[in-house]
Amino acid sequence: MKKVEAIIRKSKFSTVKEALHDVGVNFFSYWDVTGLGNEKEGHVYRGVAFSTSDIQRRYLSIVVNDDFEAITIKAIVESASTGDVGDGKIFVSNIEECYRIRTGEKGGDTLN
Amino acid sequence: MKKVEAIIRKSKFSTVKEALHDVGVNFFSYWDVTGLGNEKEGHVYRGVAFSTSDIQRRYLSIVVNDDFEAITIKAIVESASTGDVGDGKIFVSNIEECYRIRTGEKGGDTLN
Amino acid sequence: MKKVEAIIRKSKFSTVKEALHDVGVNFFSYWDVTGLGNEKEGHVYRGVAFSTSDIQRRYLSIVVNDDFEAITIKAIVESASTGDVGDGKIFVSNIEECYRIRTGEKGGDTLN
Amino acid sequence: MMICTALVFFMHLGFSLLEIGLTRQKNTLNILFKNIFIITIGLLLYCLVGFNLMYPGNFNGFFGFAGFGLDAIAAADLAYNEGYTYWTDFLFQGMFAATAATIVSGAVAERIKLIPFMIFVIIYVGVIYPIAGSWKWGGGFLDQLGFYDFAGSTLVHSVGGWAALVAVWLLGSRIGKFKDGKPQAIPGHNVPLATAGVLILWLGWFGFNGGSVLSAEPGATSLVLVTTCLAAAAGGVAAFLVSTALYKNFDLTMFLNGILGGLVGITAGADQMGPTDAIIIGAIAGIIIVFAVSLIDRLKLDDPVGAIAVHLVCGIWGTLAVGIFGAMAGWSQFLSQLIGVGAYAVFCIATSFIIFYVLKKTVGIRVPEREELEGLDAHEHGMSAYPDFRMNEH
Amino acid sequence: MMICTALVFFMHLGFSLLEIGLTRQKNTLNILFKNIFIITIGLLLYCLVGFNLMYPGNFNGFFGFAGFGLDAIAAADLAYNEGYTYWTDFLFQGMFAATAATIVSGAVAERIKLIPFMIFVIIYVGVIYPIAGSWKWGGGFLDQLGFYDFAGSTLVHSVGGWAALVAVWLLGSRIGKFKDGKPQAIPGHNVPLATAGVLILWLGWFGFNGGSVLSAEPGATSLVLVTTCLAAAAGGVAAFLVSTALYKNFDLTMFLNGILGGLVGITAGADQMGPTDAIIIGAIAGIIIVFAVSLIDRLKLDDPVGAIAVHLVCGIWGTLAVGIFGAMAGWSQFLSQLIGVGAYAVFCIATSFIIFYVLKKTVGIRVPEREELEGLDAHEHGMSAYPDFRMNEH
Amino acid sequence: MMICTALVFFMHLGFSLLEIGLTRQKNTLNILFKNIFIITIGLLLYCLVGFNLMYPGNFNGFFGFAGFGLDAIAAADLAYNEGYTYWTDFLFQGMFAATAATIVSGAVAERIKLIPFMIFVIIYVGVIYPIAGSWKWGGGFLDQLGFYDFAGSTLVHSVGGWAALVAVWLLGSRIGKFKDGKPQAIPGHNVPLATAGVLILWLGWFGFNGGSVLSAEPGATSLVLVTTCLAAAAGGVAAFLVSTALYKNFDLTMFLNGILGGLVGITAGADQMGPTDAIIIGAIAGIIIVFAVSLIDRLKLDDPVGAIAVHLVCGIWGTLAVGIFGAMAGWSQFLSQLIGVGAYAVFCIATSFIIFYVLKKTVGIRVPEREELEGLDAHEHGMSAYPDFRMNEH
Ligand SMILES: Nc1ncnc2c1ncn2[C@@H]1O[C@H](COP(=O)(O)OP(=O)(O)O)[C@@H](O)[C@H]1O
Ligand SMILES: Nc1ncnc2c1ncn2[C@@H]1O[C@H](COP(=O)(O)OP(=O)(O)O)[C@@H](O)[C@H]1O
Ligand SMILES: Nc1ncnc2c1ncn2[C@@H]1O[C@H](COP(=O)(O)OP(=O)(O)O)[C@@H](O)[C@H]1O
Repeated sequence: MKKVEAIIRKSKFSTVKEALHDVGVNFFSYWDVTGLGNEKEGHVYRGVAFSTSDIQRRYLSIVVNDDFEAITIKAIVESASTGDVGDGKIFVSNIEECYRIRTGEKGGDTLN
Repeated sequence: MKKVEAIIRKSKFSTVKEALHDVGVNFFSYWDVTGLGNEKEGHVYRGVAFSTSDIQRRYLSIVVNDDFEAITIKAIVESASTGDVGDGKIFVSNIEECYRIRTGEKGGDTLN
Repeated sequence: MKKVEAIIRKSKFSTVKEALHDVGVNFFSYWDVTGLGNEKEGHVYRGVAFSTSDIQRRYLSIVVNDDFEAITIKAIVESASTGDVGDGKIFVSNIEECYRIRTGEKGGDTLN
Repeated sequence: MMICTALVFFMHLGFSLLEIGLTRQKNTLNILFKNIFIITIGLLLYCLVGFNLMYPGNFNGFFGFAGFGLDAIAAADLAYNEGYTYWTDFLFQGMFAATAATIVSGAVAERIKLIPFMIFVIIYVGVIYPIAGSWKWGGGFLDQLGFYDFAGSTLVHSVGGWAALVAVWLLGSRIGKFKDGKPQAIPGHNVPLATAGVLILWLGWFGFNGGSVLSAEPGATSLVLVTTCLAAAAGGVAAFLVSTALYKNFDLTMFLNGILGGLVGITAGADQMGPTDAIIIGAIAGIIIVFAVSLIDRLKLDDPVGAIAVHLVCGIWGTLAVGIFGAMAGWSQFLSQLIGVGAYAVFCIATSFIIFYVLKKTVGIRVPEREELEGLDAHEHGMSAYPDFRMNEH
Repeated sequence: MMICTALVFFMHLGFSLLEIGLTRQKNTLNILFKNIFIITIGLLLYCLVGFNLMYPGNFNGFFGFAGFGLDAIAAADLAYNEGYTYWTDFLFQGMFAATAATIVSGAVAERIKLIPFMIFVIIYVGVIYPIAGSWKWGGGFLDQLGFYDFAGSTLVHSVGGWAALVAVWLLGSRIGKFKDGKPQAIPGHNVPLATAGVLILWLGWFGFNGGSVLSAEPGATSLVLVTTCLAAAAGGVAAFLVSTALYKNFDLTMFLNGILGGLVGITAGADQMGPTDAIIIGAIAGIIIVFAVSLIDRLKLDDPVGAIAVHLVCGIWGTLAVGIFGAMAGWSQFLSQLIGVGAYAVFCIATSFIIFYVLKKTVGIRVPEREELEGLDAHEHGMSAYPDFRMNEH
Repeated sequence: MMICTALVFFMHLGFSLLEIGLTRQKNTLNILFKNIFIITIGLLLYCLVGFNLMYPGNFNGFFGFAGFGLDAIAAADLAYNEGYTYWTDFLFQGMFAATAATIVSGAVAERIKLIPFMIFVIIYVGVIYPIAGSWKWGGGFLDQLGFYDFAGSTLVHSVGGWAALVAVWLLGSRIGKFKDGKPQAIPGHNVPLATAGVLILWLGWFGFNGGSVLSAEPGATSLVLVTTCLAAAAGGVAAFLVSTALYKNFDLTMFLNGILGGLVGITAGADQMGPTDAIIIGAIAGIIIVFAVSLIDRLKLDDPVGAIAVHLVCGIWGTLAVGIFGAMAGWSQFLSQLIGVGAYAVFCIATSFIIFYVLKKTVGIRVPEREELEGLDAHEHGMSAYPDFRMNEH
């Protein structure tokens, strides 16, 4: 099994969610993080101009069976990309085992 | 070392915490995430009925030495399960190295 | 590629950020977590004294190329340490692949 | 009177809290900015032109003006000698004036462009509202016709409500509000503040209705306060019972809207009703609210805070109720009320349509999609309302 | 008087903010819903039966009723000619009535079932409170006995406080409040709102005590305001000093409770005290609060907002203080006060015990465990008070 | 008057919300604690010594005292027979007194030690403010000189503002406010509460300026309310226009500060101005605010809530404006105003410097670095203002 972690723009979340749904990936967890990257945002507050690269992003953690890896990545890249700097990243790592808490069973079948 | 990541119901957190404590796992980090899964929640807001599968969950990240892996998983499964859909998942992955920031030392002894 | 995950004190964040910047690590994501560890905090609320080991921490997730691993860890350990219990931990794990969403390209070059 | 003015002023805080409470966190600053703009510019405009448009003295009954621009102020400067009523009156009415625009602000929240909205406010508060007001309170043709509106169910609430309806229709719904033609829930981000807003509004109504007695005669004023409070209570309880029966859950926002509906409903006839009448009027307003909110959804109109249901629908109900209940009840009065409602409908729909349509075709009235998704606060204000809090955005 | 009524009305916002501020985020909507229900139904009930139960005219001193149900209103309709006092009086008293139930609402927060609580409110506000009130303010037997309670230390605050005590005891403590017999801290989720609530309550007390002079005589009224404010200030400072000395930290919630304790304490004798007396009474109330809060914890009673300490304990203290300080001080007065306190204790404990006990044995008064853990908002209301915010639940 | 007192009291809520709204979440409890302390101790001190220092009766014009400590109260006890004005007056003035300290509280927020700040408050509110006040309102030398300050542009706002300036300077800036000499933005954590605070303050100004007429004469009072509201509106709009023009974004906090600037600016001459004057004075105050905020940043002074710009700079402007606009305008009056401003500057700077300097050298006035970084709430109060919310700390 693989863990696909994607860091995306918050405004792209519902598009990505639908794209994942369309390819059959309905199970994942997400939360909000702050990201440092190439993108900068300029602001003015009470006359002080400042630019920050600490931008709010959404972090998706999706554990999939190996044969879903490519499909999932493709769906995210296509739906989350705007072409502007700051679209985010995807990281893939290995998951050794997984369990469904409700039943206690383990293995790839528990992923949905 | 292994990283045991558990996604559980928020209402089960204190039970799980105690169960982990009982088996000697006192060191971990947790945060709240939103999970998409089989469980659905129905709501009505201003006359509009809607059902959502975006449910708040608690995410536990526990790094343990290899011999603690099974114990930890067993404690979580037993304490976090209600038998209803939505009890959550556990994912196990490999950790290559770990450090204690305070001292800079590394290795499995730094896990507590 | 490696994923370096560091759990640090919130009050040390800006120091760590600068230290990482100085060694050329400008790309990462962070969020806040609650940590259970050796450190305890004592409080009094409406006459009830209590001590909690649930302390707010900042979680940094930094994916770096292999040759940056040691540099990154060194920078964090040096900048995040106060010498008191509760300075936090660093965990290192393996990342198999990474993608830049904007362009769809993959590999270690996408990390910045 | 002066205290009533202060209370009416305080209603702006009530509106602001209600509106931000029932919308999403990412547009909070924008809504507050609009409302603060309305209060301040509203007062200045009312000083500059509004007051003399609304109370023109002798006029043809449709449109009159006692002097323009700064000259009006100069004129006023003389008139100030007439005594305190002039001053207090101006301020009290000036606080009312802005209210009509605030109603619109809530309905168009989360997607309207700031500058076009400001232009609308300037025209509507500066010109349209005072002209509309002069028809009745300025002694215009509707006043002569026998139309009655004690404290503004029509003159304030419907005038705002019609413009809100037109604006919502021209503007379109928020992204995500309708999916495959079915309305979706977009919950408000801070219900405690919305609740505080409603209680502050109720408090303000003590001044709004109490002050509209335009005398400190304690008998009349205290009767008005009693009818006002009973109608509010009845409206809330009715809305709570109906919405709980229909939807099988205890929806606090409906309860709150019911209270407001009761308040708006009693406003036209607060001094003409006994307590029993007030309770009936309020309760019917509360029931209307629940159905109106879901009707508006079904019409694919997107009104995040329920402004149209509360201010327009209950405003009409309250105006008509003057012909049905209380001291003035009677067929001919009902007809006068109907004519009044109709006259305001035509005038307000027409003028607000022209304003918004011209704005839409020229500068555009809707923010770009990305701005709407990421929030107006980030784009138009470059700030967040709650920068220290971690959000769950949707 | 009318302004005072408005201020007393505004106290409901103060109570609501205080109660949600000192409890957890997951039960916020539920608390607000209860309080909005109390205000609206309280007014309607008081109109329907309460007012005629409380001021029955000639009666035996224990229980009297000037007419039932809608007949009472019809009767009232006639009486309305008597002049403004009738109206204002009704509204002012009606606003008081609901307060007693709000006190209970805070103490039972985070675990009581909504519908049984509503039933309790209807009975307590509709029947029990007015009967209790008639004993003194309606000219009943305690009034003839010489018992004195200026603005309700006993008649409002203790009446609510006793019911709160009974309810808390029958209901049991929140899950997690006591661990191995030791009290645990469950911090409130929004201290700024709680602070705003206390300042709004203090403001409301200007109306509560000021209006209870029942005349606009400026000398007496202004004295009452001075004693009220000084007692509040002294209560706050005393509670702050004592709690800082005991617990070695600056606990804002104790400071706030101390202010409320001072206010409740002075309420019974606000018009009988000089400034020095007021400061002493307030300061003692502040000290009492700190010990009462920890005593209640030690008795394994779980009162999330400190309602029992503030309203019951300080209410009793304030009532007795009328016999110790100020113009009426004296042994016989102290005895009258003691009898009054006792009479209300017996009556309120008995009636509220019967109501809650019957509810407990029939429909049940406590929510299921899972509902309590996940929050009443999610289960009874299907919503969250702050859906855009990411939470740290416990 | 009594209502005005209630409104002035309510300003403390406005200040508290504004101050916490514009600072970071981690210091919220600390700010609230300070402000609650100021209100309560301020009242007690004013009762104990302040009132008799400020209105000493016959005195040399610089310093007089009608009796010390508890004796003063005993004296007062007698004087209370003089009639209601004594009481109301005391309370109204007592509410003012605390305001001066609240201004300082905002400016020093997020880094001052609690106990030294409390000591400062006791001395400043208890002794310095009343002495300063006696110079004008107590009939002292500045009053005889013809200096005019209607409701405290100088006597309240500048007195607080000078102390804020001195405190900010001695205290140094918050960690992270200046980086390589350039000011950084540290956004406030709850702009909705800050907005509510400003509207509550505006409401309070109805009482502050309205009550300062010190008579219920409706003509004068209503004129004062009109000038007050117009100045506020003009100040807000001016600040909004200027800041939008300069910084190309719609900064709500500048809009809010502009409103406050307008209010402070009109305070000195609210009863001397016509509406046109009021609008001009307010607008200039609004413009000043924008530049003052950025000037203070450039001077490396760190004033998180803009207290110095609002209260000191606009306070001076308002005082001088009495000599430029309105009924008293004239060169000699302008000179008197200038002398008044100067006298207060010298006295307040000197006294607050001495207090803060002594505190700095003895107990220290600044919290340790780690406490500042982790928040004063966690360290001094052992609590969090919003424990259920997940934070984004910076
Ligand atoms: N090496 C990394 N480790 C962890 N997160 C990263 C890393 N690089 C980028 N990110 C996340 O991805 C987001 C987008 O990256 P950015 O460099 O701005 O865009 P782009 O990939 O389009 O150049 C960042 O805000 C950060 O959250
Ligand atoms: N493949 C996955 N990757 C990441 N998180 C998952 C995955 N599957 C489930 N989850 C998390 O587990 C939670 C519970 O899953 P759900 O399918 O509702 O329950 P059950 O396991 O009882 O069928 C989800 O809300 C989600 O947060
Ligand atoms: N085994 C673990 N798994 C995950 N997080 C951990 C683990 N051990 C410690 N942590 C995190 O590190 C933080 C600091 O650890 P603590 O034991 O208090 O300090 P120290 O490392 O100085 O002894 C904890 O609050 C927790 O967030």
